[in-house]
Amino acid sequence: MASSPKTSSPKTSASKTSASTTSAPTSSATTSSASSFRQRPWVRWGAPLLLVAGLAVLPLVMTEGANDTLARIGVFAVAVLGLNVVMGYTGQVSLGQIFFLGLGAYVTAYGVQSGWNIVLVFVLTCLIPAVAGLVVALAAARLGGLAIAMVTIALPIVGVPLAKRLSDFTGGSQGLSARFVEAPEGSGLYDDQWQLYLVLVIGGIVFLMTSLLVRGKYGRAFAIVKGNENVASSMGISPYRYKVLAFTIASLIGGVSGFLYMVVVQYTSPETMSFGHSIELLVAMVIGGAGSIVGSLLGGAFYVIVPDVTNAIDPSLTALLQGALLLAVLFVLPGGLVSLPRALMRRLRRSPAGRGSAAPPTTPSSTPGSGTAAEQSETERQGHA
Amino acid sequence: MTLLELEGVTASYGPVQVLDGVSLSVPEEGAVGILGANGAGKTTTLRAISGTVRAGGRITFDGKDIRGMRPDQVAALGIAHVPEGRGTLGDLTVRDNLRVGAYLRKDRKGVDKDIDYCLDLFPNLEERITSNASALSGGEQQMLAVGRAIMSKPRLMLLDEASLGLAPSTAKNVYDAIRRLRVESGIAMVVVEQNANLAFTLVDSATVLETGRNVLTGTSAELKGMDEIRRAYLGG
Amino acid sequence: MNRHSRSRKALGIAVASALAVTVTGCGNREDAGRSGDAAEGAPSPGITDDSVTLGITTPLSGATAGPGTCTVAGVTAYFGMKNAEGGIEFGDGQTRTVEIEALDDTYDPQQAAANYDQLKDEVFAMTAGLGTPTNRAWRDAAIADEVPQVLIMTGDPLFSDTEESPWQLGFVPIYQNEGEAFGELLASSSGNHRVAILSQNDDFGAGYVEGFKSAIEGADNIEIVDELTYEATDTSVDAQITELANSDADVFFNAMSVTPLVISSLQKAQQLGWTPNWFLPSNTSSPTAILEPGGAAAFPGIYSVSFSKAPQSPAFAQDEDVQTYLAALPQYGNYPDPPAFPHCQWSWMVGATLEQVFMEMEEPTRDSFMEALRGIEGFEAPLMLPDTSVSTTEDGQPAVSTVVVQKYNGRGYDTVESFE
Amino acid sequence: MGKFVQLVVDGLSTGSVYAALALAIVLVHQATGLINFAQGGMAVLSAYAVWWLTNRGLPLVAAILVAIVLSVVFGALVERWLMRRFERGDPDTAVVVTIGLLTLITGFAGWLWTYNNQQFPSLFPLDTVSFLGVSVSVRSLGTTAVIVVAMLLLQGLFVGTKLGLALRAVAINPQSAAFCGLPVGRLLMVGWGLAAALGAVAAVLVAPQLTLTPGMLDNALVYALAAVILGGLTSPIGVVIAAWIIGILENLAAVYVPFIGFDLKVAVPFILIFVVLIVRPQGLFGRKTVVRV
Repeated sequence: MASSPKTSSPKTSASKTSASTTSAPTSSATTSSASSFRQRPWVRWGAPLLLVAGLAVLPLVMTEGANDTLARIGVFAVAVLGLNVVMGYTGQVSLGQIFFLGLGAYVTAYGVQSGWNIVLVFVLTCLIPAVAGLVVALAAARLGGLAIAMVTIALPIVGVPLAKRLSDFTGGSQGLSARFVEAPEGSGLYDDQWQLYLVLVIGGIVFLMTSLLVRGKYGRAFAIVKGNENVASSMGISPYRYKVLAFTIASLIGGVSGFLYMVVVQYTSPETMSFGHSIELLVAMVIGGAGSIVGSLLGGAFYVIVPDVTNAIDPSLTALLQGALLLAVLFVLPGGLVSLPRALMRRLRRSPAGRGSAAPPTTPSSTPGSGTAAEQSETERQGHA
Repeated sequence: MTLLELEGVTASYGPVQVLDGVSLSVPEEGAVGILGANGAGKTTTLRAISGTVRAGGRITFDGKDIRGMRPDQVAALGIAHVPEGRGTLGDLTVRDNLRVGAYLRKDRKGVDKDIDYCLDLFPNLEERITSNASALSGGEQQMLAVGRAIMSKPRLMLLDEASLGLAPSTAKNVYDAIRRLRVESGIAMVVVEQNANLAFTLVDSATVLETGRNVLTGTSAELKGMDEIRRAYLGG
Repeated sequence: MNRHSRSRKALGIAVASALAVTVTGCGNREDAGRSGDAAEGAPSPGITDDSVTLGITTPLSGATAGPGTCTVAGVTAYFGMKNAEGGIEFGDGQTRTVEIEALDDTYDPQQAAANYDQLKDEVFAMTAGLGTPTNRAWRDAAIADEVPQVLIMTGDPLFSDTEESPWQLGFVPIYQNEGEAFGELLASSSGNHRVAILSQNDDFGAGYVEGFKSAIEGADNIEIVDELTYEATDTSVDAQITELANSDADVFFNAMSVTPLVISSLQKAQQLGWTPNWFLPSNTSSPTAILEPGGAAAFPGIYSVSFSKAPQSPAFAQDEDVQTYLAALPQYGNYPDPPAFPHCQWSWMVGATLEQVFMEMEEPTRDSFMEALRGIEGFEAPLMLPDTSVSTTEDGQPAVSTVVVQKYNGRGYDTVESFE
Repeated sequence: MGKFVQLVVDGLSTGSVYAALALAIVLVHQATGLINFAQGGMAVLSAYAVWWLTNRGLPLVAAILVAIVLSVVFGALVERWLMRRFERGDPDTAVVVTIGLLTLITGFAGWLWTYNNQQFPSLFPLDTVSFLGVSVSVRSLGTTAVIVVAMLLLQGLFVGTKLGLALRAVAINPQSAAFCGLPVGRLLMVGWGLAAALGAVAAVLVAPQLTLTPGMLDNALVYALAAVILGGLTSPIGVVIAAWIIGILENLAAVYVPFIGFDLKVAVPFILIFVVLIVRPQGLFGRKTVVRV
């Protein structure tokens, strides 16, 4: 999205730092004392168990409205997670993620309306977007930087009229409804609770698998491709193949989010995949924190909660408030919401040192005024050296 | 007459203190080397001078306090920084790179003359004059970076690792040209260089930094005679 | 490293859920009760002895914010005026004021459904919202929850099918009705006509064309010579107009809902020297906002269908309804300018229709409301044109199903009986 | 044949609308290395300024001049107080900031001036000129002429002036530029200010046709981006020609390729981009950048 010289992207200096730190950019935040606490086995196993238990109980105790909101957050957190795989972790700008959500939603709606087995529907909802993503990626991954952005922009922009034209499958501009998620008889659950459980389970599995993926071998390869494609090639990692892989996985995850969309919203139309929403997903990814699993969750929460909050403040000022909020968050936390603990920690650590109004000392670039950046120029060099 | 004077200069990247009281003195038309291991603070010292790092202590140029100035203000006083990694402007042609170097000058004729001088100094650049800088080889880029610094008619040049990543013969070519430049123009220089053998072909005196402090300062002849310098930097 | 991240994930979820609970849980329900739990006969949510709250979800920002804002402004102004007069006496004898709770959905079905979820337990009924997909997104949910979704601004016939949509009713004529009315007029003409069609590529455009074609079916004096579509997101339709002008049609059926595109179509056709008789839908035929800037006087006839008076037309300058309406809109509706969209008038009429329903409603329940709503016959709402009325008794038809065909007279519209 | 030529002429005038916005995007990109999604929003704000001033009785040309000055100031302020913080960081974040700015500006315009369509006075009359059986409005001709002039000025700025060279140098490597004595901050402000002025001109040209609304340029933005990529980010002339090609091909494909039709014609610029970039990664008219390892 940035200039051609800068497309080799912000963390080109990854080749200077080690690849493994880049693959998990959320590290290094916590202090050593905290991490030793977390290394104790009962914490190590207890915390996730507690989390699972908490999530299992949550739908039962929350209000219907809260359940609905949380379920919608789950839907878009999964979509943002997919975007993160291709963009946050692999550094390929994709403006088309919403297309795969829309495609997944259509596949689900069509399958349900045709009375197919729901498991088959789910499998197709994963497969069809993944294959579509693969086909697009095989072509688009040959391009780099802005060009790939333009090709992916085309997906929602062409997708909307295409969905209207294929009205036999999509219901045209009137869309498709599919109410297929009703709480099983005898479970004693309300529909909203059942929906939330589905979102938590499916979404949880996707998050777990993705976080294993990006922390493993493939994740390191993604990070190297993101850092510097030339370096990747010289290490025997084919940038093309890994870009295609990342894009395909992102599309698959997008398809799953489309399935969840139908679980929660139960209706889809061409508007679901409009270009504006694709941009909003990008915003959510950056606001949450690019290249971060937790950031994807926070991004999904931002995507869902902010329109509700601005509606609650003044429905006629939603756009104004949303724009202002977005700018305010990024102004304070350029690394996204996920960097909040780090920013707080830094503030705490800094204040007793009494360095007062000094600029954030993250980089040596914080000279006031013209503000040049040593690190940025390193990026430049490696892009051209 | 001292042109550049550093006294007790400090600097830090975040919580990491990189410079812990560095001093340096460069006479008019003199050339001073900075030696030291990786992370000793050599590059940071240059950055402190050119205003790209917030620094403490005292930095004066021509008797004027320049600490805290912006890089472009420092440049306007006549200090040209040739950064580590060259920092050429990849999407601009060689000629445009040189013209950017002369941004602050108003004398068009003088600029044209100095472009010719650079091409004379670095004949390799002449045939690449309309190529984009990004298409040059590493050595050519280094020559271009020096040439761009020449174009601003500086009184002091900060050279950071000019031999880095270059083949030995290319590095020697570059240093030969810089030495000729020094002789012909009288530009004072601060030279940061891993390859101390190369550095000593250019500088009159040098200082050795360790974890952000001067540990040793002397003339080239004195330093070359010391055992520890030989062992650490001269491969002997 | 893994451990850190995992526990941070836990933190993330906890924060997200906490946020969610604070945001949505600050409603009125302490327990985890669900809609539809209410006992038989008890008052429905959103209504007390002295007030009733109505919900609207409609686009208030984004590309359709223009008409969307109007759908809120009209009904808000109407009830604002009534509240200032002391409120409305309901059929159960209580006098209540009417509050409007409107939320922005930016024409996003997902957000519309979320807005509905948020409103359904606070409001008595949902009304007046604009858009086919945004209303369809929560239609099933509204049926399941037994929440009225009535007098909404879409010409989608689904909402007027009582069997399919027991808790729904559209307000504006279904698109087919409007196209049909003009088709009938044309078919009854004595001359032969060649028709060119340009329609929006969605249910709006398709509905108009469908109605028009059904009316001219079998009429051998009418021939459709060319038919094209455009996208609502297009910046220009010059190419379509150029191609249609080539067909030399003498009648142009233009089912278009985007204001600037209508204006530029009128201009482009003139440039090309193509001046057919021109049909426009009810929502893009404003004399001041569209026809004057488009230079419509150059055409032999601009036809449109309507059921409401055009407030800015000089013909209605002295009209009492119009004066009341134009005064109330800025005072109670927070709408400073004279609106360029007819949705403001329509929304005003929705207010008047709801008032009729409230006066007939015998119990403060949604059931009673729906019963009263389905019993309105021949109600002449303010701003309605002669020969049109609100009737809710005919299945398959929205609240307003009668339209009159009008012809532009250079300043406003005159009702016409035949095509000349 | 007459229809074909008319479609080409129609495509040219539609393409000019895209070109107007695309030029401003190229200017900011050349001067800061960023794609500014808010360019259209800022331009709409300028158009509202003109509209507001003419409603207060100022002649159109005077209002435009005042608005251009205001736009320069606004653009410079946006750079100094908003974008400055993000220019050195992750470019994705900077782009998202411009998206936030677009949302904010659109919401602000909607709040202040409502979402009503406002009629906007035109610099050129709507008279029709006919030649060889093709008709075109004076307004389209005027718009195209102004864009050609703007394009030539911009090309001249970047290729022939010291300021243009300095702007490009700052975009490529701000630190090196500063080492050469370039006042980086001020040059970035100048770049944003100039782009905003160009955006104001663009908005004034297209507002009479699109009618003034807060989201007036939203639909044109995608086409403008397509033109920017297709033409090559470095060449104003290339970008304008690309915009015209897009406008023309779109029309021809819609009419003569039945499978595409008017609903899928929006795919044309993207297919074109794809084909062109496979062959020429630097765009139709962009300079080739060789990256060495």
